[in-house]
Amino acid sequence: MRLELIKRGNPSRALQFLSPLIGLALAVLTGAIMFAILGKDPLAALYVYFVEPLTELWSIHELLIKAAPLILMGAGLSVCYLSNNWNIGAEGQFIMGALAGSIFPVLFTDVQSPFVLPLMMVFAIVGGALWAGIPALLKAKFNTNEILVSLMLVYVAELILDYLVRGPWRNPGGMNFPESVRFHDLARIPELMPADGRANWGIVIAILVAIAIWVMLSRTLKGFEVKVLGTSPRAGKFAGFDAKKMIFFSFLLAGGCAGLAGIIEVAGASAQLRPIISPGYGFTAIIVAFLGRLNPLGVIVAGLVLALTYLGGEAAQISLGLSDKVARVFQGALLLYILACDTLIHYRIRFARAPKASGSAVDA
Amino acid sequence: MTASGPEPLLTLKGLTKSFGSFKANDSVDLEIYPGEIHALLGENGAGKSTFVKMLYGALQPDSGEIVWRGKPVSIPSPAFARQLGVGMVFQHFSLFEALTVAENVAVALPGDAPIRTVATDVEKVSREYGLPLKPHAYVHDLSVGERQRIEIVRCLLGHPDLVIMDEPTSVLTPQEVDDLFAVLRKLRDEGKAILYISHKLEEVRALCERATILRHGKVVGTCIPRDETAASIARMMVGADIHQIRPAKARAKSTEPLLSIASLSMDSREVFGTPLRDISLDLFPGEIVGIAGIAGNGQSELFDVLSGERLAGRPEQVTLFGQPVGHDDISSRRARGAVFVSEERLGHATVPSLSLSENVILTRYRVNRGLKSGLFINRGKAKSLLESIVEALDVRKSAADPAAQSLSGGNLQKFIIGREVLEDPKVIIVNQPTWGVDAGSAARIRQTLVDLAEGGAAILVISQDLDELFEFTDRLAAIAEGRLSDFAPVAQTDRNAIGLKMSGIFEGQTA
Amino acid sequence: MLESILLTIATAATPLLLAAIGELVVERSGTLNLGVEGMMVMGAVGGFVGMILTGNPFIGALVGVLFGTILSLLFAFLALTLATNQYATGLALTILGLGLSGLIGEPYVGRSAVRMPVLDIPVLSDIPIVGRLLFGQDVIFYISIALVIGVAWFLFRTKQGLTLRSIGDNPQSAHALGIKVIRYRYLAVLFGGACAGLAGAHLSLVYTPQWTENMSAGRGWIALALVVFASWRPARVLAGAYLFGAVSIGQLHAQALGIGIPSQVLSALPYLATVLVLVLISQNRRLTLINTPASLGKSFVPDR
Amino acid sequence: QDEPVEACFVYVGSHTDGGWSQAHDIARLAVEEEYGDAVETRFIENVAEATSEGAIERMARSGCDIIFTTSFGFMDPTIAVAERFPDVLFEHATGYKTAPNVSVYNSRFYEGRYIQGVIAASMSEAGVAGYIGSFPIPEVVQGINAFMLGAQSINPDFAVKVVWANSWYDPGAEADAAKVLMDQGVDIITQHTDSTAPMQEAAARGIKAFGQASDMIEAGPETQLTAIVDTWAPYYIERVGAVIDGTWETSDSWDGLVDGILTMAPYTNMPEEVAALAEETEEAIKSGELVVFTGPINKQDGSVWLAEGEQADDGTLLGLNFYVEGVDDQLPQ
Ligand SMILES: Nc1ncnc2c1ncn2[C@@H]1O[C@H](COP(=O)(O)OP(=O)(O)OP(=O)(O)O)[C@@H](O)[C@H]1O
Ligand SMILES: Nc1ncnc2c1ncn2[C@@H]1O[C@H](COP(=O)(O)OP(=O)(O)OP(=O)(O)O)[C@@H](O)[C@H]1O
Ligand SMILES: [Mg+2]
Ligand SMILES: [Mg+2]
Repeated sequence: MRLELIKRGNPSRALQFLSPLIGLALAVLTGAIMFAILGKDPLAALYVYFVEPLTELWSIHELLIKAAPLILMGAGLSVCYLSNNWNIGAEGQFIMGALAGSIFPVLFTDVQSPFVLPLMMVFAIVGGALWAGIPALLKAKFNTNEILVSLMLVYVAELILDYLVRGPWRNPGGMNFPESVRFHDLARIPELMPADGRANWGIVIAILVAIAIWVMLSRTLKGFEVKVLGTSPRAGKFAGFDAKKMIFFSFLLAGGCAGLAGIIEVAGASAQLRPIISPGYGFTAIIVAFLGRLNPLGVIVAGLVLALTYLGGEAAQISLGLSDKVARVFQGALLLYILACDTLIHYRIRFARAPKASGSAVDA
Repeated sequence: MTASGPEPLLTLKGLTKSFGSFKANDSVDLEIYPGEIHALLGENGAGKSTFVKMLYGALQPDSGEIVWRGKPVSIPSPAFARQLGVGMVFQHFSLFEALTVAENVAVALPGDAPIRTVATDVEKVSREYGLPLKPHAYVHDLSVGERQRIEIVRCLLGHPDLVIMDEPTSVLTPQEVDDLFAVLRKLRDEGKAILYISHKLEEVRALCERATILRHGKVVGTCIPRDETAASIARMMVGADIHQIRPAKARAKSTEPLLSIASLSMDSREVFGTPLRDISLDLFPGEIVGIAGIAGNGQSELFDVLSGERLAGRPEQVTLFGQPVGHDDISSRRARGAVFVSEERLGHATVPSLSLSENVILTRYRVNRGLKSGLFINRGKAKSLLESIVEALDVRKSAADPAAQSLSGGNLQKFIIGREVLEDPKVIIVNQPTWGVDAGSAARIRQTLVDLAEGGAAILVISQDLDELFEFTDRLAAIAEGRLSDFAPVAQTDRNAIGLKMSGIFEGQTA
Repeated sequence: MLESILLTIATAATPLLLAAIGELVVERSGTLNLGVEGMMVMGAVGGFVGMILTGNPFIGALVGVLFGTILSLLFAFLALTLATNQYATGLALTILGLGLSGLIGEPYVGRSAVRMPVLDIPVLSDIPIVGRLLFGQDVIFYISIALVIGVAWFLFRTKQGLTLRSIGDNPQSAHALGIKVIRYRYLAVLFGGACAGLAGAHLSLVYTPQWTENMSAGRGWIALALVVFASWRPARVLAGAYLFGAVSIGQLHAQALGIGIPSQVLSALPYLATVLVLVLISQNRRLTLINTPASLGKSFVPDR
Repeated sequence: QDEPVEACFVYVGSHTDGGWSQAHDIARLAVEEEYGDAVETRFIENVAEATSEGAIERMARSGCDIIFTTSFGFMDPTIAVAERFPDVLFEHATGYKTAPNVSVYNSRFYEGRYIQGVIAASMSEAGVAGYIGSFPIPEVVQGINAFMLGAQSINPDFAVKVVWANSWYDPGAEADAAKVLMDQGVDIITQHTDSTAPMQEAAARGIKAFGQASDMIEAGPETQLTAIVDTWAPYYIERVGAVIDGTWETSDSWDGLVDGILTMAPYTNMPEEVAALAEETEEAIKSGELVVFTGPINKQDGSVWLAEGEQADDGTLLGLNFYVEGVDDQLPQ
């Protein structure tokens, strides 16, 4: 017996919607098994993981805070992956965006005006985009592997951040501890409903950006170009689309989104720069992009789901003493299931017996 | 037929193979005797390749029986087929570009003889059969003819009793075909059986003792080719008479070319491609100009530079309607009124996974005003354009707006032609217009082109199919190793002359 | 001193070399497994846990190999049998491996292990400078060198190696000739997993005999870069791994000399060097095009 | 009180990391031991500093009476959450911001470093020690300076080479750093990072080393000279006790050897007279006879920092960002 794939003439529409749901269901099932192995009641653990964080308003605010960067970066990365540009360095672009955006509140503390925040955002977008522009430039000009370059630049960005907050950007009044000054109020993203929780306008920006990218992908010629160049670069060239420009377009867009996410994170929830500003959002965003089927509307939902796994991880630690690693195993398993389920969209699966030889070969 | 005495080498009974719901072979029966060259004929998609792949173990039959030397066998893999004594030369070469000739052969041989031994064997066999090969050359540096020799030598080194050849001559010059036939006759005289697939009926008549004809996966007849005419065989294949192209009436004449290139030389963009050398060409309104050539002699490079997928060194090297366009990209050349039909249908002319209406947008967004408003695309308009294309060229499809990859080859080509000619182009560049397309659709496509020429369009047809070129072009040249021969009016040349030029011998040429 | 510097570099280079030589075979088959980091870290935890449970570092190393192989089997099933996108599958494998290893290793954090003993060949290991480098190291070091030679021999001197290269070049042709493309690719992927697992075991049994979360620390990615750097040739992987080891140890020497360059700048050097080398290598297009397995990263579904 | 007091702990690393977080967890267990049913403890580990505010808030909401946030990076999040939960008490380790319901506590690790310096200079033949730093923050700079001063009290020409691992806990990087230092000729290793890797490397080459955060004698039975052992238990027991009694008040404590918040592991693997010298030094520090940062001390560039008899104030020490004379390294400014 073995598995055989049989290509479908037309991709299955139903499965296009079902596949992420099946993947999610399988991952939850795996989670339950894992809880049982770890000696916890699976149902109780699933409740703590996936329901409890949603039962309180403040916790939903926390969910939105975590979802915002995931959605922003996931939507940007979708454009990269759709166009077959493998940017896995969103984490670095997030950091560089946060750094560029923090120039004003950190270095020019006395510039206090309502224009600071928009300026910070513009700087962050540019900072993230420029950082993403490096792998794009090297890929376009020298055909250098963008996966490796974008990843190496994550480490470099982390070190730049580390250097700045321990050195030149250290808070002068902070006893030489590694953190910047706290951002003044005009340099912070306002909270949505301060009475209920900490969520800020970042989530709104994230959703609007995701919708804008969705419109771009599904309605405009540019979006069409993204899809064409991603699936069939030769056909794209035949259509008059420029694959090199697309490398830049997708990388800069994703980098800009990541940069924006970076400044939303530091000017929102944390209000200052620290040596580490992201718990790996840039990598989780890769899962978000795929879970959302590289569709920005799907990414919004996927971002919320992945944010939930972070919160569930915290809740499960506090109330069940479950290890925080469980959340990461769950995330990895989820992505693998999603990919496996995607196969069903394009192929039917058949179990077949391997053919056997009969008749003698050496006969002549 | 053959001598009554000998046992058949191979008997096939009721061989059936489906792909999904589509029956590619439907209960096919066939007998092959030692020492005969047996032709397997049929339209494109009739199921010939599917059939022989089952004999070679590359595909598994759904039902039916294979009897080899009187014993029923099942052939699970090509390795087993080779042990049995079945060798095959593939229609689409199964070679490895990054490996040497000897390595390409060694990989298919049983056991693990050292490369040096294999290289000696290759040299020996290639000398024996007059198929010269350098064992240590890399395949990517070789011409198509040389590549085929590798396939043949590889097949022969397995000492097969049955040699299957799937369309071996479609890529060879007439001279190379003669050499191949000598080899095949020699093999036959050694007592080997040959199952020979070809669309070139004159060749079949010259070479084969018997023929079996497939249509829609079924055997529809057998014949002795020498006793038939090409037309009568064709009728058996198609099941009807092929409709003749209505020749063009009086065409517009003009002295101003719509498209021209002037002494253009250019390196290939591909590492293993062919550089173009000193190519000049003028295309006048109302005429159909043909360029013959074996694949890989610079056709795709020429197409690219004409279409603007590759830009020329200087703008004036390519002119369109009198304007220098050498530095204009493909979409601005389209906007000026030229269209391009590339050889590769899936993945070049269309995006396989996108719907047909999206594939309309692919090449028309700059030309058809309705398809685009501002940044946005108009999918409704694309769908209505699709409908008119479907109607104009009788494109058959499974759904209202299916993915391009789900169409059959011929229907996809009709869609592509329909898409390009929708807005009455004035310059048309076509590469392999009817490659792999059945006779009926091919006739329809050629007719469409003839009608456009009549309306004053200038048409350039690049093709490997000499029959096609002689059927409907006005002037003809050949391309060989990136050089273009002089053009000759079709009436004043013949296959032999063009064949010579295809092999790079431009005798008496002035350029 | 020169001798011990060379030894330090050799220790830093060995896990990179192992993971890279395994991935080289995988990529030669036309498969791109970006999950090296995940397999490596699983190998590290497997090696350590195996050692703690049995008290024997050699059994530990075998467990590490097993862990890496199991994870690569998961990749093979998805990317080869189910023809999933190889890029995304490899990334998922890395994420899963990092999480799973953390979970498995949790009870073992901070415990010290028995370091794998060195094989001290008497007399020879006393040769100045290169003596201990060549004749006084742990078993895994010798395995890594043997693997480079073995892989080079396999790829360019054996029929199976030729077959593997042909698959990487053109799986369609290989399939038409009756080569079991998927089976070969499975074996290549499993070999890559085993090598990555052994590389991980080296980290937790030789490099620093203990277990910490994420202890592969990006080495899996460096290994992937080394394969590109080596343009898919085994001997160049060896050179690349030792070069990289030299850069990463060299930056620490620069720090210890107190030259006053911020440590972050020095720490970034290995990554910047990687980018630079990738650029220089990819500039030579003919070289890369000829050596790059043409089907790298593309899914292959045989028709039957 | 009927309800047990809930004492909660937020760790930046794993509770079994063998270093910083584990030292806190050992103290947590000591609290449980001490008060039995009167307390209940819970912890959350591997909390990223970047997103710690949510985790701390979740703790605060889950019914904790007192929360120990045990990493410097939790400082501002702790303050922010404390503002929203005035009824919950917070204890933040190594920071400097307090509030009515937030105390800070820290340990004068540098006192132990001084003793290490004394031992190192007495033991080293090369006259050079290797120092593996985590990050150039004041706490680590204090340690390097104290080590230097201790060494200079024995051998005025003693030298220290510093390599930064850029991590608190990265065995690979720490091991590499140790090897490189030994390759450059140091014959004593000390570390301000938390893994046992440097100890293992020193053991492998047969030189001596100092442990950090906990007693690392297991990793180097013939290698460890002594270790600075973080001993949070007395402080935690006292503070939780205060919550039980209802006497908790905000405080800002920076305790030293004398308070038992750090202890020295047994002085092993050294000649008796060196051990005796170390004991003597320890006693002198405890008795207040010896204050580590007492002049005359020059800065690295030779300029005077503390004049004869002058003592550094805690404010300067908490923000220390320069070396004393003799350290062979440059601090990023
Ligand atoms: N793997 C496959 N899956 C689905 N359909 C297939 C597959 N292979 C072949 N077919 C279909 O089976 C039919 C027979 O194909 P086959 O290649 O045998 O035709 P052929 O007679 O060799 O045609 P040609 O003259 O063009 O070579 C075609 O319609 C083809 O599209
Ligand atoms: N690889 C494939 N996978 C699935 N279906 C296929 C494949 N190839 C062909 N088909 C299906 O088989 C049918 C026949 O296709 P094919 O291209 O062989 O037609 P054909 O008989 O050659 O017709 P035409 O002469 O127009 O090329 C098509 O409807 C197509 O949907
Ligand atoms: Mg067809
Ligand atoms: Mg065929």
